[in-house]
Amino acid sequence: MQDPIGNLYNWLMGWLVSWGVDQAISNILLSLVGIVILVTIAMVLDVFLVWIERKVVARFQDRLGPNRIGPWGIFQPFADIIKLLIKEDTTPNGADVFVFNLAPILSLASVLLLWAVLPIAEVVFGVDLNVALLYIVAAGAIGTLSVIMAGWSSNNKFALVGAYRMVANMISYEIPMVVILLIPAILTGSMSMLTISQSQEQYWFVLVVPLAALVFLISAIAELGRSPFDLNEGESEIVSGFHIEYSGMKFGLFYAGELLHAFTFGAFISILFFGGYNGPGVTQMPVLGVFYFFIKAMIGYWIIMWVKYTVPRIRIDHMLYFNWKFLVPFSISILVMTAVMHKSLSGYETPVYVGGMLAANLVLGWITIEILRAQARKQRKMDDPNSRVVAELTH
Amino acid sequence: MIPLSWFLILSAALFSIGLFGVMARKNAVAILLSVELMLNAVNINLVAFWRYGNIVNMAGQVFAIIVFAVAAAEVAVGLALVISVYRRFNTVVADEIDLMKW
Amino acid sequence: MTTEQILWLLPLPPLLAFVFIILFTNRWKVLSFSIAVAAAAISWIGSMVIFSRAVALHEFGKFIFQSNINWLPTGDTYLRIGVMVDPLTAVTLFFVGWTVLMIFIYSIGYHNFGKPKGDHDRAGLQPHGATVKDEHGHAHTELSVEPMFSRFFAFIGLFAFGMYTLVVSDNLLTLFVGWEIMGLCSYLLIGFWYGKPSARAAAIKAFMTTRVGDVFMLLGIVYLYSVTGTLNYREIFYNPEVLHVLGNTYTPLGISVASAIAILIFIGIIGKSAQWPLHVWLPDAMEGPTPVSAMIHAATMVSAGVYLAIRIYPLASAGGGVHNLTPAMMTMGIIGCFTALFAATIAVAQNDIKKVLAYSTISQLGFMIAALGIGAYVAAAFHLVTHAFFKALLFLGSGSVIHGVEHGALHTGEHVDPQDMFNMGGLRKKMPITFWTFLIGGLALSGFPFVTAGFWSKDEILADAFAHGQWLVFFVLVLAATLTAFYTMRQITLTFFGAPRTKAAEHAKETPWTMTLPLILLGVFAVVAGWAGIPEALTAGTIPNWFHEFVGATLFEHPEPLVFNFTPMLDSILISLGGLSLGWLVYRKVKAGDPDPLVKPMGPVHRLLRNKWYFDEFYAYFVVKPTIWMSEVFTSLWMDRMVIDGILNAVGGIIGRVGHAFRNYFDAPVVNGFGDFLGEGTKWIGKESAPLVQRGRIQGYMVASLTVIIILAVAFFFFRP
Amino acid sequence: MTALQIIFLLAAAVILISAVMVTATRNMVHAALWLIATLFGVAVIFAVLEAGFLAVVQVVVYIGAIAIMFIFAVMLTRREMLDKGPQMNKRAWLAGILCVVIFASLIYMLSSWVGFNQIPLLVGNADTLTLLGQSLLLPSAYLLPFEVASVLLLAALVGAVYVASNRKQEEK
Repeated sequence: MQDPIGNLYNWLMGWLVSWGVDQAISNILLSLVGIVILVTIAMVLDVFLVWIERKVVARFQDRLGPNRIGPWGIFQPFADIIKLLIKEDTTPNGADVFVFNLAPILSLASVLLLWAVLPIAEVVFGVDLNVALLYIVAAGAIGTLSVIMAGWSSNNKFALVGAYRMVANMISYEIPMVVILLIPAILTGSMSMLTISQSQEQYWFVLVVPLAALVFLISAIAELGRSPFDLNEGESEIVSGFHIEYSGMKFGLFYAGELLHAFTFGAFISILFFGGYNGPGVTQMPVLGVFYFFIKAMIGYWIIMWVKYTVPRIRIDHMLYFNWKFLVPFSISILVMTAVMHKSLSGYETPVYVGGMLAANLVLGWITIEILRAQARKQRKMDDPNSRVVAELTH
Repeated sequence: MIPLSWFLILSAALFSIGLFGVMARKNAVAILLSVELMLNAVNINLVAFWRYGNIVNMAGQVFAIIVFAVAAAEVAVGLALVISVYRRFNTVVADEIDLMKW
Repeated sequence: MTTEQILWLLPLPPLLAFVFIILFTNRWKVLSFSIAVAAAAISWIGSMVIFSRAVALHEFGKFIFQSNINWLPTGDTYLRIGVMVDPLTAVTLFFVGWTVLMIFIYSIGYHNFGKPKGDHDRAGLQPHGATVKDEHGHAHTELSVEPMFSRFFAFIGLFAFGMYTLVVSDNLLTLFVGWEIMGLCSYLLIGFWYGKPSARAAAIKAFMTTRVGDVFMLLGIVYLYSVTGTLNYREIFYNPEVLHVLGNTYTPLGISVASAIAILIFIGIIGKSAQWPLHVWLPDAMEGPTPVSAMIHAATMVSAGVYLAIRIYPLASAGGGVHNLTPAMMTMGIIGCFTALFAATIAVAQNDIKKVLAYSTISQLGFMIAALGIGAYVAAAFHLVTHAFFKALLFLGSGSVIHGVEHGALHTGEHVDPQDMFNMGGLRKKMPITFWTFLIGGLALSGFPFVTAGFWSKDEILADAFAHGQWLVFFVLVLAATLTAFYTMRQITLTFFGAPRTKAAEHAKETPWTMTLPLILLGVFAVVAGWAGIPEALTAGTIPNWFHEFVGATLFEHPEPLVFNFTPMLDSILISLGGLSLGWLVYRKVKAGDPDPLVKPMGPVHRLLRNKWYFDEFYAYFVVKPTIWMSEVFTSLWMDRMVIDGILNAVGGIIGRVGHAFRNYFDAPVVNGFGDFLGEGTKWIGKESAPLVQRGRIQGYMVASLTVIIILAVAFFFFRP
Repeated sequence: MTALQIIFLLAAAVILISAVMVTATRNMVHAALWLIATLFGVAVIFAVLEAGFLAVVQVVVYIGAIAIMFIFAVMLTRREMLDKGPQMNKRAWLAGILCVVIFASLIYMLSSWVGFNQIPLLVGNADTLTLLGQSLLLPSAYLLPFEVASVLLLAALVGAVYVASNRKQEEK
């Protein structure tokens, strides 16, 4: 029971070869099977994510949430799906049909692509890519593309505006995210997710670079386009943004994509900073990692939801200022600090190392807060009406 | 295994298509698109020669990366020019931007 | 620090000074010049340290300081750059360090630091003077501070960077880089007062003229690289195998590869150190501020040309030697001799104090080149050093003189040209320090026996010419030397002796210490620098000829010391004394308003000389005009419009015809197809050829050029040898 | 016909078809999208050549940045999106001839080269990613070109901002 997937693979492989299928062909076939299985798991999970989301938001808003269909309303999602499937599937006039239909598929695909590199356990993963971190960014780029395709092709000004906002949002917040992604790479000397998870056996990286984890969380939320960064679908201004024209299952794809994306980023946070599948007893029984992984990912997802249903939406200029004037410089300074400290502390044994890094992070955070406070004071003095009145009176 | 010739033919074809686009398209943006095609053809060649030459000498990949940088710069400046030209002449048809003639 | 580290860092301070002044301290004069001078001082200390270590080293020359790094990966090999000190570099560093520092200090005073702001000065023009009230309350004008004070120091800082880079580099590539940086700075500094049209013109002239040479020089360097695969001095010039191979392989032209390369590079040198026929820019370069004239056009940049010439001497002499001259050496000898004589004759008839010095510089550089041409390697280097000192001294002195006269002119409100020697006279009393230092410099220039540096170096050149039996060279140089002595004394007499010829000269005033101190220090060197190279036989072997031993070690096989002979020495004594006394006698009593006493006896010859043998006019008529005609009439009008367009029209037409013919043969019956065949064809000519010719359509250009490229490529592919 | 060859042929087909579409289609946005398809194909080709890093960078840089920039530019130069009239200029036929000639001559010259049909040697377990990083950062390797590229990017950034900035608005 050490390596179930590997055993299964070998067994099937032997079976196929004994059937006289060529080695390479059967390899491809098995890979396809694996892909199908992985995607299916993801999608099924996605279905239940709908339920979870609705339950959690209900609790946040002091409601009960779905509670009719099945125990605790657990079969509510299926009802939703059926509803979406039987709705009329409209296509606006003057829409660019091909692109219009391609966009939602890409949107979901860009999320499913991410699952390829998730190390669910030490022995359960799609592929151990040595450039996985870059791969994440690449998939994000495809997501951006799907958004702009949807916005442009639906021939609707609200959709286009929403798409523009979304793209501006994503492209801006990609920068701090990429910078932060470099930090685990620095700490482990590798861009492979599996290696990053493995190297967190003793201590989680959140202890070493808490600030990075925080920034990653923020930029991840922005990347997801969820509240407080959900300007792309500001119902009050542009009625639900780039997927305004989509109905039925196409909208469903967008929706599923968004939920799965959120969960996936929760998983990323857990992998990059919270030790991924690591937990008690994993060394003896690697498959246990799956359990820990999903628990941590769920917690991450829950945090994202928490933020979403607590914090109100912010203005677009605030959003961009926050990114360009605060997050980007901050993340870069974290990067530099981490690189320097890691280099200088790497010789010492673990407690000293972790303590040093933690201390450095705390110092940096304190400095940042001080700077912000000073600026806020200045700002307040500037736009405080009384002070201006005083100034005028003194003249 | 794939012989080197396949890659070379592919990149030659891609290059020629891009060249055609550069010389024949009206729209300045389209010309830039075609330039991208040509650059990609170059990259395919670079990487192919790296792969089929001495693996340890990374010159091919390094220069592919530098081509990426150049492409990004070229697109940024080129599109900026196109946009300012569009502001100035209200067109992006390359043939209609012909002040430089005697 | 190790010597290598110092070497790497040596050019840096001036560059940093340049950057700092340009970016930050542009507004504060004190800060600017202190940074610049400090940088120059640091580099000076560095070069002195290097020089002392070099001198201390035993068998220096075989073992040298050098370090180089991989710079650019070129496939599997690398383009290496590095630094090196061999004896030649050491002595060059010595005088470069000194002169540069002196000139930096001098510039402070020259640009009237501390003087009030001018009344109507503006950037780009010389300061016109400012009115100030003295304690008695009545106003009088005095010199005003340079409006672009900081900028000047930034520029000369950059210039010093270029010079140090050139000197310490161990390969021709970085040397070329420094060379071009200096070219740029020369342009910037000659045109420093860009408000004056003449200055602008002079700047452009200097830049263009030197470019002409540099192109050839670059060709030579590329050729050398293609032949040897390296540009490192040691690997080429200190390497008998390479030199032997280069010297004995022959180009289609019949001369050896070494000579060909040497000649190509030498053309660059001609441009840089203003040899005939590319000398025209140097006199005009006097439009720049005098420190610039001193620095660029006496001490460093033009010396850089000769320095390079000395560098490539092994190449030039490869396959030949002192006794059978290679073509390259002959070229050098001929051009050097001619320049020396020709410039000296011009200098005789100039009235502008700086112009005289400019021409004398050209002529002295001619001396050095000629010396190289006859294989007098050490003598050339020696004269390079001494000349750098006394010529810098003379220029700075002349600047001081001009400054004094300007002061007088402003004081009296008299409008005279402060550079015309006929407006001076009697400055001996007014500006004693300037006078004595200038006198020392002048005597050194004219080779006053036994004390001055110029005597020993010039004498060594003559002795070499004599010993190797190069009679023509010998006599030409003797003549040139006589003229040198003559015009030097003429200058000194007109400037300092006799009675003041103008009120301005009367009220001239000694310049501040920042200007006189460099004069004194340089004056010292103008004397003592020569004692390093006193022939051994003269002192009966008690003092060895240190310079010869030291610099001779630069070459792989040392040049043998000369058998001493009294004839050339006597000659040089006689000519210097004779020329000096002659000058004194002729110009002793020139009254105000008198013409040059030589005008009457010499007549038209004098006019010819005064007009610099009409060289500028010659170029104007035979080079500039044709070029303009070429570009405007020939290329644009005939080639472009008639030939090229004609061809393109034809191409378009033919293609059109063909394409259309096909259609007709397939579509319509031949007979009535033929009718519109012609018509359509002609229409095609118009339609199709229009984008091919210059209609401002970029893609049309692409198509046309690509067609040509394909045709050429196919041609090369099939008809390649 | 190994699996790798199949993948290659598929990718090549995608590349060439979509490249043709880039130069042929009238709708500029479609052209940009076709370009993206081409770039995906090229990324696959990189993956086939076992240059995974470049494959991913291709997607990040080209599709994440350049393609998006193109789409924005197309939308900003909107008037041309009406796509009336032919998208080729009058020289198209001549350009076509030239390109065919170039392609033919390229293939001809390449096929006369000895290494034209050579088979790759195995990468084995050489960590090309580490090698790439080292050769980008060693001064004895390609550090200088790498830095120059970064400077180039900075210059391009500044230049683009300056060129595209609307002066009229600044004057206000």
